[in-house]
Amino acid sequence: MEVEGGDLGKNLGSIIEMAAPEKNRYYKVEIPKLGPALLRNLEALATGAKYLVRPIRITVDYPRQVLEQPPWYRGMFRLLEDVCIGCSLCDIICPSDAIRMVLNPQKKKKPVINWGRCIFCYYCVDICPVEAFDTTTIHDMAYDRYEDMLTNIEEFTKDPRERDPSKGAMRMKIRFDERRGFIYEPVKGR
Amino acid sequence: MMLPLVMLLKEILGFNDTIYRTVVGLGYMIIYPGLLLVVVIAALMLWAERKIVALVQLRYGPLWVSRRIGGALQGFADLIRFSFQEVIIPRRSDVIPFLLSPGLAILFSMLPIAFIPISPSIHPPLYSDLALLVVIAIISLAPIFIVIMGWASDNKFAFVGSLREALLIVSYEIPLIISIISMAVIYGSLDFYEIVERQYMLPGMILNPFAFIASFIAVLRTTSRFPFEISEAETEIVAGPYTEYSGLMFGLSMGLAYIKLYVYTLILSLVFLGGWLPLQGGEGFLLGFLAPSLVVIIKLSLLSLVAVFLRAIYGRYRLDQAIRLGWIYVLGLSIVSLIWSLALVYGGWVRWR
Amino acid sequence: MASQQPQASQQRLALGKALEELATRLSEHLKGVATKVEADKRSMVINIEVDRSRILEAAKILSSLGFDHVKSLTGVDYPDKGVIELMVHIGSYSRGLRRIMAILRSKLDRKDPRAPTLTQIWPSSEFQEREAWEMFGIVFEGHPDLRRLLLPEEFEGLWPGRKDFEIPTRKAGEAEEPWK
Amino acid sequence: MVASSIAIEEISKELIQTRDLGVTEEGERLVELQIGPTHPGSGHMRIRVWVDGDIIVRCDPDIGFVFRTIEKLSENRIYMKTIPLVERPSLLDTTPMTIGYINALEKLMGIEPPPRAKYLRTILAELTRIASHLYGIGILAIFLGHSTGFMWGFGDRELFVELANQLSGARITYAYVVPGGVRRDMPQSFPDNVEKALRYMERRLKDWYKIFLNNPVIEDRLREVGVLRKNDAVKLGITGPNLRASGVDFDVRVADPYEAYDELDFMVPVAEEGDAYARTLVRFEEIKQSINIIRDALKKMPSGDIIHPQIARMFNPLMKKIYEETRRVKFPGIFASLKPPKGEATARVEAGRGEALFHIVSDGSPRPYRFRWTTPSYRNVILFKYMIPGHRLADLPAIYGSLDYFPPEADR
Repeated sequence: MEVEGGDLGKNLGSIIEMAAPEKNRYYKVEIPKLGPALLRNLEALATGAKYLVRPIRITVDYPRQVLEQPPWYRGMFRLLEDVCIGCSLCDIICPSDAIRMVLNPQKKKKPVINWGRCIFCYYCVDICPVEAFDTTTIHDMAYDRYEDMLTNIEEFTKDPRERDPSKGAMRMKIRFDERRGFIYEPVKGR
Repeated sequence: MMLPLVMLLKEILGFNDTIYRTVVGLGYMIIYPGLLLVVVIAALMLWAERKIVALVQLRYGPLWVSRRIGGALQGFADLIRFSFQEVIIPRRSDVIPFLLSPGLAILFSMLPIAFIPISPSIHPPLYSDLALLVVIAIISLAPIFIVIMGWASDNKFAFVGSLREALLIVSYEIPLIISIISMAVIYGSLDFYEIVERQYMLPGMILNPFAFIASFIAVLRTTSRFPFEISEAETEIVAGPYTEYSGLMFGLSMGLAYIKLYVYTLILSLVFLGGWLPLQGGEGFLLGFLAPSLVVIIKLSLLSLVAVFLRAIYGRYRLDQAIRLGWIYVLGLSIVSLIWSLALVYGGWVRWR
Repeated sequence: MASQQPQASQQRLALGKALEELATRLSEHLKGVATKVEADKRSMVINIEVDRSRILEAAKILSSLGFDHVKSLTGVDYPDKGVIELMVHIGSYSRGLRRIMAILRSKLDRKDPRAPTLTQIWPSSEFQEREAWEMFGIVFEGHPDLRRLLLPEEFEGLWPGRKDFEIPTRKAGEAEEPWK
Repeated sequence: MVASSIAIEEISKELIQTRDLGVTEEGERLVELQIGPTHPGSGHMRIRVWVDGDIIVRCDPDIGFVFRTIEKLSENRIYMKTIPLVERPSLLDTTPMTIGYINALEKLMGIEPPPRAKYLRTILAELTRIASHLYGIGILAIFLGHSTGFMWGFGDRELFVELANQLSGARITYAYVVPGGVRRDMPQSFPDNVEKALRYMERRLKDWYKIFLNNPVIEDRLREVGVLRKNDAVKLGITGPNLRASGVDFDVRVADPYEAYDELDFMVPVAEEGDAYARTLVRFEEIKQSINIIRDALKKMPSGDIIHPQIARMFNPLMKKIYEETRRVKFPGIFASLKPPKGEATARVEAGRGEALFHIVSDGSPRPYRFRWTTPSYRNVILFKYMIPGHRLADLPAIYGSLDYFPPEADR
């Protein structure tokens, strides 16, 4: 590349270049010589018609069908109060200040969560030294009021699976496929 | 259904011919193939467009309203929703033209139906042997109200959109008219009945393919189908002339394109696709009117489906590119079609008497 | 993989050496202009400290040496020292030189931070100077269009980038009142 | 375009005084259009344009509508908390951003992740790069009214989002990279699924070319629109695919290799033309190259730890058990109070849209003293001012889309 005062620039750069030459990994993309416009119009039309005849479908018929997430999917979780040692590490590391420590009737520190703030990064779950959080893959929860998203210890220890909004829906599993991208298959035994 | 009733009334009450023609004419305009059919076809076409495009685009398309039949009632649901939404009139708008122009645009794009026959037996209310010219003349008036819409809204985006519309009208109406006229040259008539009759061997699109392509492209532009959806380009000028419209008014102005699509494809299917041919028409209401008109409607629906399918293929042209395309290629094509027609006629390949 | 690991570390050593050589060469070029030129091998950058009055001169020299664009231009507030440090990350798109970056630093008076604009030398700094102005109040003399960039028009108050613009922070880890 | 901007500046001075529908001395009627912030084609920003007829004579990007004060916020939070924070603005290519931040942090702390962690980071970064490019192309397509390109972009992106979900447990905001390694090892079925998704993408790219890139309408809209010459691109400090489409061969992955890029087999596309078409083409080519990188990385993937042994040593027995059984990294308590030694560190990465620079000033406390972050969109926003004047109004979305500009990323 041409640089103003090129010689000096090249000199300076060559010091680095000699020590550790940069790999030549660049290639030039030629803008393709495109054929006649009429032909390309027909090609585009044919491509569209191909998908009209043999459609691929990426979307799932939500909320009738719901995707089954992998077990490590970061969904809602609950507190196992007996396991918790009240170290408040989860409170310290929570990036969105969604967790707050409160005292339970035994005057022990326990975390409570504000689901309205939670970003599901699972830092709290991962930093907990005793695995005091029970995790699920539920994420599509809805609340009527903001106050419902603020939990107390009792609510935080309740299993979110109990009020899973996608209970009646058909559970679908993703299978990757070369031609169709995804194939959704119903999960059996649910 | 209507026809026997009218006949019966005529017999019993002794209606004179004027009243009979008035009643049939009103039925023709309001029920079939007029307003009611237009609304039904427009709503179904809206659904078909979304469904076709969704198939190409890896998704389901409308499904929530009437799931059993694939969401086909979606268009009607939209229509109902639009009619119950609040209509907001901007304070700085020019109220009377703002409110009147969508209705007038629809009126002028529907009026040609009064001249267009869709069956060999029942004449349209306003029968004329110069119908083709009249129809083209009337429907060319509709875009003027789109320009008025943009001007009356007092919105910069609406203004830009209506200017675009005005520029595009000029550059695509002329090729449309020339290519339709070139068909009239071939048929030697401006009367729709004669036009259809003279396609008994070859439909017009084979007699003069240039005229068909030119007029189809011009129709795509006039009904703002892709790739000519320029005057209401959403990502550039919000909704063009319709930016300030809401509720039913917005529904009307958006439905306008589909109504125009219906009328134009009706004209094209008569002029290029042979109308109700191969049915010749026969006795009675069923054979004489309903069956031939259904043939016409199937033909025009096929044309409309091709037009709406293009949404899945194309983006939109830039204004200057579309104008250049119009003035060079489409106009060129239509002139070629006129020369082709003249050559056919004076070369003696087509002869009607 | 095993053979690549020592090779990589060898390359890193060589690069570090080259960086130091480059730093000495740069200090020769910037003699009398820069007060300090030192190589930071960890981040592969060369720190260049200049006096406020020599910024433009240093920038001209650096630009003539092949550093052709500004990657970042900002301030760092040191209220206890009473300075705002202007920190300009400059880089190059030319081969070799692009492996490293240079950081042009200059200490500005916190009470009245003024610096010459770099837009004439590096047009790429135009929007970044606007941001540095609205955040730290650094006035870039000669900037063609020194307006707010990110902050809303009606924003009032201190320069939000500085340390004395405090935002409330919550003390985590203590037991608090429950929400309900 | 840059050369002509001086004349435009002169016109604009008149404009500032007369404001709206003003009559300049030349007697031209200029209309000011405010594209945004509530406009279907603006994104979270306002673009003020002055048009003379259909030609834009001046353009002023007004950004900051989604300004999140990330730099200021991070000064008041511990180091770990900033990782999810840097993901938020550039929501489409989150991993390169976290890699950049973590690299700067690791330089401060003087640790280096084990090779397997580096490869995993690289794979996730490339997955997000493909997803980000598909998003960008999709947005360009809808700006041009090509709704199929839009839906295809988002539809095909879903595969890579799902792959990332299988790797990290979240669809977009992975927070997958932590100091010293990554948070979880890849599942058993992952390489197989990746291979299938990549083959699918390669098949689909052929159709993409037919329906989008070779489409005459799209070609007309993009060819010779928004031409950025090589020396202008360098002068304005443009970065990423936009720079490479203007003929400058610069990619941080090659120029200053980080993570595993040095050992992998890939090429970087460079085009000469510098117009919107070249920029789009370069993005398509980069998707192909990212496919190569992911394949190569999965092939060369070394075995071993995914977290630095120094951090693994701090695990308590339960954590160690979880790590060995499920290959999930638990955070030792030290993560809640990371105190890197005093000093400064700079890191840069090639994110989907270009070079991102991270600079951390540490004073030895658990919070960064100053965190400076420039994103590619932030550096590219200057193009709105200098490139758009002289074009037609309808070219504005075409140029906007071809730049793959993402307002939240620019605002940070």
